[in-house]
Amino acid sequence: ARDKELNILCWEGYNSADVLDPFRSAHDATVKAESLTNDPTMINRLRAGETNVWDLINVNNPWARKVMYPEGLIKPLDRATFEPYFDKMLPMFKPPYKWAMSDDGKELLGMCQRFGPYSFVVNTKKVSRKTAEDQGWDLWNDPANAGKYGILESDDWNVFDIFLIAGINPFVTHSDADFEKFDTTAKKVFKGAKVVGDIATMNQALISGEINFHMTGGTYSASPARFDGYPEIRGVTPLKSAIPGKGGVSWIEVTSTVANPQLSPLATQFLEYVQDPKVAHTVAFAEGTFNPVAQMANKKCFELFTKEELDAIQWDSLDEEMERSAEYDIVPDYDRALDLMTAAKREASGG
Amino acid sequence: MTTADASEALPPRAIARRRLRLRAGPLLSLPLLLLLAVGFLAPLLAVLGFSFSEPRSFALLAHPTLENYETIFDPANTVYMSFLWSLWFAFLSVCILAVVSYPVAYGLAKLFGRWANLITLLMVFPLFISENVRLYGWVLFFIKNGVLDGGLRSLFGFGIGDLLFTPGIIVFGMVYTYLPFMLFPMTLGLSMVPQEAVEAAGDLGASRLQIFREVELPLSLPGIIIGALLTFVLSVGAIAESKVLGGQAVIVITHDIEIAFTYAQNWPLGAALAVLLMLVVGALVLTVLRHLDLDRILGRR
Amino acid sequence: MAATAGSGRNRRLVWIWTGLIVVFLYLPVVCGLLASLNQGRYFIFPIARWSLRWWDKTINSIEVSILIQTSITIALIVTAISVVLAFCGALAFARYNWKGRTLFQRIVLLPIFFPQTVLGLALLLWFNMLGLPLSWRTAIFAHLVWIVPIVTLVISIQVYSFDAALEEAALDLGASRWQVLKEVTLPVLWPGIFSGALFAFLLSWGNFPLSLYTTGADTTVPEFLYAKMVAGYTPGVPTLGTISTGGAALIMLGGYAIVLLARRARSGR
Amino acid sequence: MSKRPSILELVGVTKQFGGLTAVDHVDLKVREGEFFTIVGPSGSGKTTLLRMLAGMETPSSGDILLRDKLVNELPANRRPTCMVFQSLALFPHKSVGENIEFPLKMRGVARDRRRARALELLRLLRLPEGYYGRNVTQCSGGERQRVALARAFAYDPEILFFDEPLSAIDYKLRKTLEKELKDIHKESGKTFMYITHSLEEAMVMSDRIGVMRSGKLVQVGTPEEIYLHPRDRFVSEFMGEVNVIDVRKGPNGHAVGIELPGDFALPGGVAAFDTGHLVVRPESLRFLGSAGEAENHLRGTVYNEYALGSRIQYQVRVGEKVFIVERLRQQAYQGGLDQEVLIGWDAKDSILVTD
Amino acid sequence: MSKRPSILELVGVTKQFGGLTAVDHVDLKVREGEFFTIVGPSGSGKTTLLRMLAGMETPSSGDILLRDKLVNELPANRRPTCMVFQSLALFPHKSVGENIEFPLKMRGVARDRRRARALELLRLLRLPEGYYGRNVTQCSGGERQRVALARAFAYDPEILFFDEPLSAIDYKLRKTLEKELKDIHKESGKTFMYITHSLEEAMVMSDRIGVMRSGKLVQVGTPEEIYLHPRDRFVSEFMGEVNVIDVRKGPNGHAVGIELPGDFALPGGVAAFDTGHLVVRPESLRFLGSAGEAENHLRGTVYNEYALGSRIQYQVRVGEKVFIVERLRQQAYQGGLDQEVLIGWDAKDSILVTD
Ligand SMILES: Nc1ncnc2c1ncn2[C@@H]1O[C@H](COP(=O)(O)OP(=O)(O)OP(=O)(O)O)[C@@H](O)[C@H]1O
Ligand SMILES: Nc1ncnc2c1ncn2[C@@H]1O[C@H](COP(=O)(O)OP(=O)(O)OP(=O)(O)O)[C@@H](O)[C@H]1O
Ligand SMILES: NCCCCNCCCN
Ligand SMILES: [Mg+2]
Ligand SMILES: [Mg+2]
Repeated sequence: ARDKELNILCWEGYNSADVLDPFRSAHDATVKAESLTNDPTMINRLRAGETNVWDLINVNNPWARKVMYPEGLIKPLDRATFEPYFDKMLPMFKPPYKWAMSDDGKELLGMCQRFGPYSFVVNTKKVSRKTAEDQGWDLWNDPANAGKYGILESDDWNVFDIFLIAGINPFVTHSDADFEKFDTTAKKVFKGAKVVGDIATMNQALISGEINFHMTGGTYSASPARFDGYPEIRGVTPLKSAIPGKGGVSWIEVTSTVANPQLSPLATQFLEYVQDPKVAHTVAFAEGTFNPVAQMANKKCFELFTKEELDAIQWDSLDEEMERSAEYDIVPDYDRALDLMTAAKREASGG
Repeated sequence: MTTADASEALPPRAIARRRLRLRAGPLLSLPLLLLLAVGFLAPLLAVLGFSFSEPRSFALLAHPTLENYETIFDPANTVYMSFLWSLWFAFLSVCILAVVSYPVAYGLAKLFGRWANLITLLMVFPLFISENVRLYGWVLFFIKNGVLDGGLRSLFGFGIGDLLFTPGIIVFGMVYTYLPFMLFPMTLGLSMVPQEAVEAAGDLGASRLQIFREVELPLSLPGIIIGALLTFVLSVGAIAESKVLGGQAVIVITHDIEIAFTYAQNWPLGAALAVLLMLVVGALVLTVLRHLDLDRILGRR
Repeated sequence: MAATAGSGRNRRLVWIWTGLIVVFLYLPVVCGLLASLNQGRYFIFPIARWSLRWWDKTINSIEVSILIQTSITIALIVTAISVVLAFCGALAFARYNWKGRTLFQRIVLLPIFFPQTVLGLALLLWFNMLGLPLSWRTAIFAHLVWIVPIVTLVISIQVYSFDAALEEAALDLGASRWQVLKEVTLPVLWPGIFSGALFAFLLSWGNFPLSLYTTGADTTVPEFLYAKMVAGYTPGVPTLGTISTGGAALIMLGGYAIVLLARRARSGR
Repeated sequence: MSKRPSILELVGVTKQFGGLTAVDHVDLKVREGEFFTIVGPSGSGKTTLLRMLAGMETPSSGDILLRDKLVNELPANRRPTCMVFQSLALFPHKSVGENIEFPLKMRGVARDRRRARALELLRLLRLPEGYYGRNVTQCSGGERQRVALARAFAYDPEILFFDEPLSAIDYKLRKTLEKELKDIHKESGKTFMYITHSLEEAMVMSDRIGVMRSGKLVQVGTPEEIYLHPRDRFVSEFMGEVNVIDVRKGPNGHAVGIELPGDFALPGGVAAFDTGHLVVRPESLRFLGSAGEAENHLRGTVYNEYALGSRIQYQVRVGEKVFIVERLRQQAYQGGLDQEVLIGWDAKDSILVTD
Repeated sequence: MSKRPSILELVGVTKQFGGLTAVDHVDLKVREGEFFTIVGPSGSGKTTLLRMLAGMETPSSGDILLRDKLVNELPANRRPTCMVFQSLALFPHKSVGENIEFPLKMRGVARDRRRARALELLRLLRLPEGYYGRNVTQCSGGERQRVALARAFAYDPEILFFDEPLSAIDYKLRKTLEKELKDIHKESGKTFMYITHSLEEAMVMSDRIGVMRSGKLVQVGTPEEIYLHPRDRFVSEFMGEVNVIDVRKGPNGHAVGIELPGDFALPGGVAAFDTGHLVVRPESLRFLGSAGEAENHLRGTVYNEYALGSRIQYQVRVGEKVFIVERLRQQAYQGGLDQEVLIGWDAKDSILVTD
């Protein structure tokens, strides 16, 4: 009954007309896509019973493997059909790719496409790339910078970043002393923030000069500004941080089929559709944000990127930045940290 | 229908008529009441139920608990600040709105004559764009190198200081968004002031100010109260102003509720916060409405 | 007025103040329009390069046409149902004297006085409890909860000025109940019903907080705009915003013109 | 008034609203072709009575018979009666013609025939044919009045009810319309039942008048009967300005004033009484040269004088009471104000009522 | 009426609203302590005139002098005048006491003294002291009327204006209030200016009456003067029911009917005229046994008869015209309806007007 409809719950990108319209025409299908801006919210909706609404869910790397599959919210993919695509991706996605597989390594849980580093963004006219990379998270510990930076509101990502500013590795279990440090750091960081807001607000503020840099962000958030003619806006991955051997954090999106009792046959077709070099390029440059995609390993795909586009996604430093980044993961004591952070934000109120 | 057997003695037409006349009011109210029972009361009860469920659970009342409320009332929890900010903003907005709207309402009710309709219409249009988009328009206006700053810069060579991302701009945004909700009830209230009472007061020696204080203000009070109530409640429930214009300089209570329902993955806590907000708003609304004669306010033309 | 000195000046001040308020209400709308005509994605004023590309893109997008379709479908159905429910409700509200009327009036007002965000969330929880799949249908229901009371109020104002003797007279002159409704009650209350319908349409069309939680996989224009704003802002946002304001304005002005023409036609006979 | 058969009969008709008895055991026969007027103070139940007769209200008890057929439960749209409301209740969204044709349209009469009849009625009611298409809101008060009548006639009822149809209209126009209504009644031969507050209106138009008080029909009779023989003080006071002297039974068939000193000769045919009210109409009082010039007299001072067109009214203070004396202009009092005078009347010109 | 000095003087007072001249060059002197009434049809400018005098409207041209001081521009709150509106304009949110005290409060009078004065005024206007704290919405029409008066008196104006203050009140209460108002005028000695639609009201209360028509003050005089010597047809018709015969100049000082055949003797002192209207009041007409019994006569049929309490009115059809004849009950016409009669009048009882 659902072979002419497809519902996608995703991050900004897949819901753009450029990606969906050709698929709609080709399959004469009703495709609905809703974009949200954080992973837990999407997953909550499945938990709340919307598994009978959605066919595909697109979230960041740890959730499929660590949460959704164990909770029975998603279904595995047919390995024979989909694993071959991983072979054609950039080397880091070599199958069996960890984040696409179940914990026991038996099931393929999703397909990968977009990825990128996501630490902070500076206006290099105000703070040079070198200073930013060297000073790293300490930029926020310098009292002279109070009032000159923004915070991109980005739920759990703000939590990692505050841990990093506090000099603590986010992805381990924390002691009370860690939390004390986290708490004072969160208060300081929010007190000194000029603005907390979304990507458009951050870029607008960077461009107009309200702020010099902002916490949380990377290719994903800086690329539209860069592409719009502001190359001085740049995502930066610090040289070092409290995470051993890494300076920042990166993300990889995984798209999975929902455990929908009446899953649309179009779901898997869509997953294949976006592997097409042209479509992959469109996904990378969907209106809104611009990102590298795993399919760039394919020459046919790569050739579709213009120089401006490559500049926008900081292709020049992508490899080294990914190298320096720890992969996004779920913070074990996230709830406690989030509560502290929310309280800190509130305390900074009235700024 | 159920009494058909008992009334067999009367001609059926007469029965139908009598029933219709006796029950026209309750009968006609039924569909609406049904809608509100299913669409308003029941969801509120659902929220109430969730507020007593285990934190971070997604099942309703599997293990009833007061834990969510305990968390909120824990002295270490600072969520009370969000409540206070919201109430304070709402209070400020209402006061500013009352002052800002009064002259316009006065004009609409008493001065503009046949222009009043057109002006009202003009003021209604912007209401129909979702408020986020309109508020973003203000960001474009106030931001550095935006319409105001950039405009001044190009004309006079100097710009303006920081306006965005402050508590003040949040109140500004609320005043902007909710202006019509104060204005229209207030206009209704002012048009209830008989012109003759105003003239009589002047004739009896009252100065302009005395006329305002002794006659216009008290007689238009019902409309002003409705406007104040409406804008207060809307401002308490507002979220976009603090997010879009305020740059989250302040966290308001609805933002806390939203956080709980979204990335904090804690519906029961969010529900408990929502219940507390409902209590504040509901108590206020019911108390005030009890003292208003709606027939008089709405019926007066 | 004339009772006090300087009234001419006061009158002028009121006009000026009102003018400023109108400008105030439109200023952000104009800023949005400017942004939609900006070649670049980010806004720097004065605008260096103007362009219609965002308009072009928006108008030619299937996505946008689906959004508009969804929004219009919801708004039209909400309007139709609202008017019927609110018409009955308004009669109970203002026309008949019955025991529970005062209570009824307060109950009707409650949803209007309620933060919509909370109401939207509450409805989401409720639909989930009922196991109802979310879609534009559930959104219609959610809109109705908030809009029917408002439309009831709008129509009530007309009903208050309705002379009940008209119905009695019609009945007395041999009309059946149905004829009374068709020949007298409906036509006399028509202006109120019409403005109620207009309100219903526009309030549904512009609604965000209720749609956000209740549309499921369907997306309305305001939801789309919001999603675009928080991630992936392009001047397409103010473009679509401007288009939807323009549409609302056209509907309102059209409605206003129809009312005026109808009135003129009737009195000019 | 000839004794024509009764078209409408009320037997013990009563209407209660909750605890309130708005109409209280009313018995009445209305004759075919009669112009019957109901008067009474505000809230006395006039409207409620008419609404029951028209079928807009059902009696709580008692029977309403229309040509001997019980119609208590018959709905308004199936009775051969029609009401003209105080507000006229013209349909504001319909033209004059559409208003008049309304009852015909309800009955399914074809457009052409409706139109013909409407034009006929316009002529009957002396409205120009051009009014056919005009909006009722553009008509003057008097014109609207006539449209309402035409509409009622189009229904062709056997009985027409009027609930204060003229009270909202100004004095001059009202005078004209009263007379027109009377003419129409005469010409159409229909039965009219009419409510009014105004004594003069009732006197001018009615064959018979019924006076209501607190839901009861306290007196029914021709205008003459009610004017000359009011049943009680209430009725007498209701029928125009009167002077009332509280009296108790005195010696040799006379009455003795209670608040006023004096001993008054009574009209003939007075039944036994202990205390009562002696009612003297202003026009029955006259100024006396000496006490002997009238059977009864009082001494007072002229306190005020008002010219009322052809008549002149005087206020004469007798003790604490003020009496009203009305004279024709030609018979005006010649003395000054604040001067002592004798006023008097003949016993036959007074009425003794005991209630 | 003694010639007291004038308190208010209007010289060429004119008010224009856009193109419309609502009040047109009115000249008038109102005397100290006078009861001056303005009558005139709806829209003739009565209210506008009063509003200019009270200071709620400014004249477009002309001067208003108050005790010889120009006050054209003086705002209402600084004039020693006060208006009682048709709607009374009581403050619904204030108690009876607060309403009465309002002007004193505005003037900063202390609470105790205000209260004392309010109670005094309640007594003066025969309202119980207990009404002090009562809400005005709980008062009856008559009581509200008195509260409005008390409030105006509290202001202690030199001139009181009334804009149809009684027209919303029912007939009986109105009669009572008319007389009370007249008494209060007498006792207070203040100057009253009063607007009414009602001839009878004007006749009962006024020292002088001014008749307005289309913004102009067409005649000013005592009630007697205006009743007996109307300046034109308009005024005559306005002052009660009249019979009007259109005539043109005939031979030997007589007039010849235009629509009616006949030759009529005219009253003395008639100036030269070509055509005019002969006005005969209903009470001046009488039934004749033979044509010789009156100087003028007409032949017609009695068409209708109405008893109006003490008087009886007859409609007599003469040709196409209907004449009204009014007789006292004692002088009633004895014949039947639809019978031919002679009616007539003496020349001195008629008025010839040329406008
Ligand atoms: N529907 C009703 N419900 C309750 N009481 C009513 C109703 N209709 C009339 N009454 C009451 O019945 C009484 C008689 O009312 P009715 O309208 O018949 O008086 P009326 O003689 O017509 O008065 P008026 O001259 O003021 O029109 C009044 O006390 C009135 O308040
Ligand atoms: N504020 C105004 N603007 C325009 N025209 C006005 C205004 N006030 C009065 N008029 C017009 O001036 C004329 C005189 O009006 P006014 O109210 O003085 O008449 P009136 O004699 O008091 O009539 P009524 O007896 O009906 O009260 C009318 O034609 C009226 O329409
Ligand atoms: N607000 C979300 C921050 C996380 C950044 N990741 C964006 C990648 C899209 N999946
Ligand atoms: Mg009545
Ligand atoms: Mg007037």
